[in-house]
Amino acid sequence: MINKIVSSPAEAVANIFDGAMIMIGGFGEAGSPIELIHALIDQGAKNLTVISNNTGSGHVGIASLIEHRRVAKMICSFPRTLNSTVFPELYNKGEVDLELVPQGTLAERIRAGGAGIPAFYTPSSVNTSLANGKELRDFDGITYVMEYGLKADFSLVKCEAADRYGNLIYNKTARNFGPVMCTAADQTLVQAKRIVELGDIDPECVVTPGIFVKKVVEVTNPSDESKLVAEERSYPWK
Amino acid sequence: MINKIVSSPAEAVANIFDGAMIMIGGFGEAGSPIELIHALIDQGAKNLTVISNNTGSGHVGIASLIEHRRVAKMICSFPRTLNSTVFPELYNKGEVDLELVPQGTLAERIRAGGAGIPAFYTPSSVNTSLANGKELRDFDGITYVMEYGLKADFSLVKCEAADRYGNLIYNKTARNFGPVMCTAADQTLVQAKRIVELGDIDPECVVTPGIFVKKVVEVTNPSDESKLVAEERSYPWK
Amino acid sequence: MEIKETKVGWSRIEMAQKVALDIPDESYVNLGIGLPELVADHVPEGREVIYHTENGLLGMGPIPEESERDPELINAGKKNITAIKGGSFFHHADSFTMIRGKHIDICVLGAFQVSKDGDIANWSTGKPGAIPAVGGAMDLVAGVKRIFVITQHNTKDGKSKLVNECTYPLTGKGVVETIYTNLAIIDLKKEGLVVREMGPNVDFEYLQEHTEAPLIKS
Amino acid sequence: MEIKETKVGWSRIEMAQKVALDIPDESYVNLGIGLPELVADHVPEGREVIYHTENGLLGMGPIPEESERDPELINAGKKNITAIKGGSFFHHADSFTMIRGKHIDICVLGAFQVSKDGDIANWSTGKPGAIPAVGGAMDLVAGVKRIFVITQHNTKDGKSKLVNECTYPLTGKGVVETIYTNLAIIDLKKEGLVVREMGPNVDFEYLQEHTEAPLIKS
Repeated sequence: MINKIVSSPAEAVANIFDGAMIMIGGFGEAGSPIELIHALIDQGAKNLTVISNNTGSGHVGIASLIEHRRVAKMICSFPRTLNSTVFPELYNKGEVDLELVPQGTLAERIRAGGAGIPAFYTPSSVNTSLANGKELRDFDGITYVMEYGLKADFSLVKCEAADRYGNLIYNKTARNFGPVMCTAADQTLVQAKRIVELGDIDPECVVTPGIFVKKVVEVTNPSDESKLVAEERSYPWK
Repeated sequence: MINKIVSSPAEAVANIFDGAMIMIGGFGEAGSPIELIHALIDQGAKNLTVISNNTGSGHVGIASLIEHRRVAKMICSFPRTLNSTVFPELYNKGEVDLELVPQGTLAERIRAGGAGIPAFYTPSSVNTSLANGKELRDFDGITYVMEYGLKADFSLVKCEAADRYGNLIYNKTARNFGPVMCTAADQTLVQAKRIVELGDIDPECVVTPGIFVKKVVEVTNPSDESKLVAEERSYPWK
Repeated sequence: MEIKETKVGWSRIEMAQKVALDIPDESYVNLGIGLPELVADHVPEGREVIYHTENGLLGMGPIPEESERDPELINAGKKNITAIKGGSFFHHADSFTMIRGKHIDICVLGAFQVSKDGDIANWSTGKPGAIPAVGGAMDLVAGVKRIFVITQHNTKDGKSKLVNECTYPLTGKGVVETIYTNLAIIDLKKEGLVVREMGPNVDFEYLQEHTEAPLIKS
Repeated sequence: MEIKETKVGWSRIEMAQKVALDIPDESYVNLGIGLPELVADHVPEGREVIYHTENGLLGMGPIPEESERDPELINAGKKNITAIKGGSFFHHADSFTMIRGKHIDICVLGAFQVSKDGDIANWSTGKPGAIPAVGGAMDLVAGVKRIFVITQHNTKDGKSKLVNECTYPLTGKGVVETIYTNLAIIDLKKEGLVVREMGPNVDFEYLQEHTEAPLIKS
């Protein structure tokens, strides 16, 4: 029987290994799987490459993962956000690497990775420093840059509801990178606000079909990252 | 005010010009916008290049469009289906061209066209005759073939429900090529079984956001193609 | 010739049963048109297998009652189907993301020919005048993790379908893992074509006689 | 220097109004973070404009009441927003399909510099020690049909933002259509930088004095 539900965030992230490539969903706090990230901090895997749009805020979530020196390299589009001090400090000290990718190219590289497309051409970043050293090519008189598909060992994603097959729906703009990240990892690990029965999600409205999901854990009341940051909380909780 | 609703299939297809590149949704009869195709036959545009998975059945829909010598070239993955005699006959007489594309490559080329991706690499068709003359390239020791994005002047698509913004939902496997074709044409022309009020379609369940749609016409009781074929009907109706 | 008097090899149903036995619990499976479609009926009790149809459904269920047919709910063979509870609909590009992105575990296909190196020809006989039609076959063999072929061992005029080199246009190269015929189950391994199991009243000598490519006893 | 006594040029609100006037009815528009966000409040009555936010919403509505804030409904600037009736949510790859695929009609962006050839620099000052962060800016300038820039005409230390050649790292080349500053509206045409309109108490001479790139009277 197919049952992707596991009982704790710790169980969900148990297999993550040192040196793993990990995609983490979210755009700012919307969609950030903060309980899975905290479980990963507890779990201890290090030397990670993290693909995520941002680098987290305050001292929780991705920012805490970075602060605990678990991240060797970030691949993202916008590594500074409101209240993000951890990444900038470590980056300026040379303690964490950065691959900066335009946001649309990042999304498309992840989608390509999940879709079995090893590379594609895009107009984004042509004539800019982010295209330096990359292969350029003209199609119909317009110059494009070749970009590679991105794949990961694990994706950590937050969703609104999930069933035992791993079918997912999201909430509003918390959807963001989740659906493409689910497709691009060997193992997609999901925290869902609700676990529902098979059939409760309208088959016309499933956003991530279960085939892309490995494990789901219910986190009924996920942390509100901006609140934690406002309260100056740090993970692990003190 | 944004109001993409038009009053008749004839009005929807009025601007289609001779020599146009046209995408037509549908996989077999599921999702085939048969009333729009019939309106196009009445409208008279010719020398068309048609991109569609199949070549139609019997003497209605795409098959009738081909039979009326409006189609110079088909780009499709499966040009013979049950009761499809029109295309094979004209093809063997050399009266219509064919570009045969693997189904997944066809879908991805259309998606790429809509997403501003001029070309991408795929493993499909490598080492086969369909890759003949195409550019091959290795990534991580595996050989891929380069394929180009596909764009069209018009897309004809059938959906389940639409609102005045052009937001669309589909019915079951009638979704097939519709959503990607909507993105890849200068003008997407849609027949909807129901026109609904703004807000009636759950924003989490919209499959085609209105930005990809130009015109929508309500066709409450679309023809059942397989019935027409079984009854040996021909369009124009006699 | 006297061997024709007794039942030789498996029936189509038995072939489908053999394939079904090799589909593990929790697999995501795409079944080709024709003989492969029979496989779904024979998956052992207790195994939950999810069927993908490339025209946009994960969770294909059995054939519906005549009264419940929806012309907009069909499979890749354009036959009426149903959707299971927990299924999902999606568009073609997303469907082939599942295929090309190596998310589907097993694809069961028919074939005109399979070569000793795992090449498969199943989309065109290359005859002049025939309308070429490829559908999703090339995407499936390029993208699905494991490719099973189910086919009669020989053509109607007695030719071996398991050949040294395919003479028909290829669908894909070096992709077939196992071939299930009416005579045997044959795994395509590095060392060659290894006969895993033979049908009733088939022995290795008989099998090799009916097979162009060299076989290896397991 | 005596000119400082009277009001010279437009306020931020007036600048936003000027941009808004140039947004036709039925447009799909993406507004950058900061000053561009003001534009939405000033679109003339009777025009229906749909706002896209690249983090996955078409149909962005006004800022919500404090009590109705949903931390999972935000815009590209990570501010709380609402969704209009007839809006739709989608994932990032679909969102940038709208951008890269040239489906968005207009993007209004801020800028550090715009060159006379329409090059724009708005993502990095290139200063050592600054954390580079590009977000969706390069996708927007490469993909949206028309790029409007709204910005102060000069930097705080008096330098022209409308330059002969950008000295900051480029976001895109030859993409800007019109620049709306506190001093003037300037269209970037083949013949050069054509001044379409000047703000209160600004004349052509004054404007050229405050602009590095050569201007053309309209």
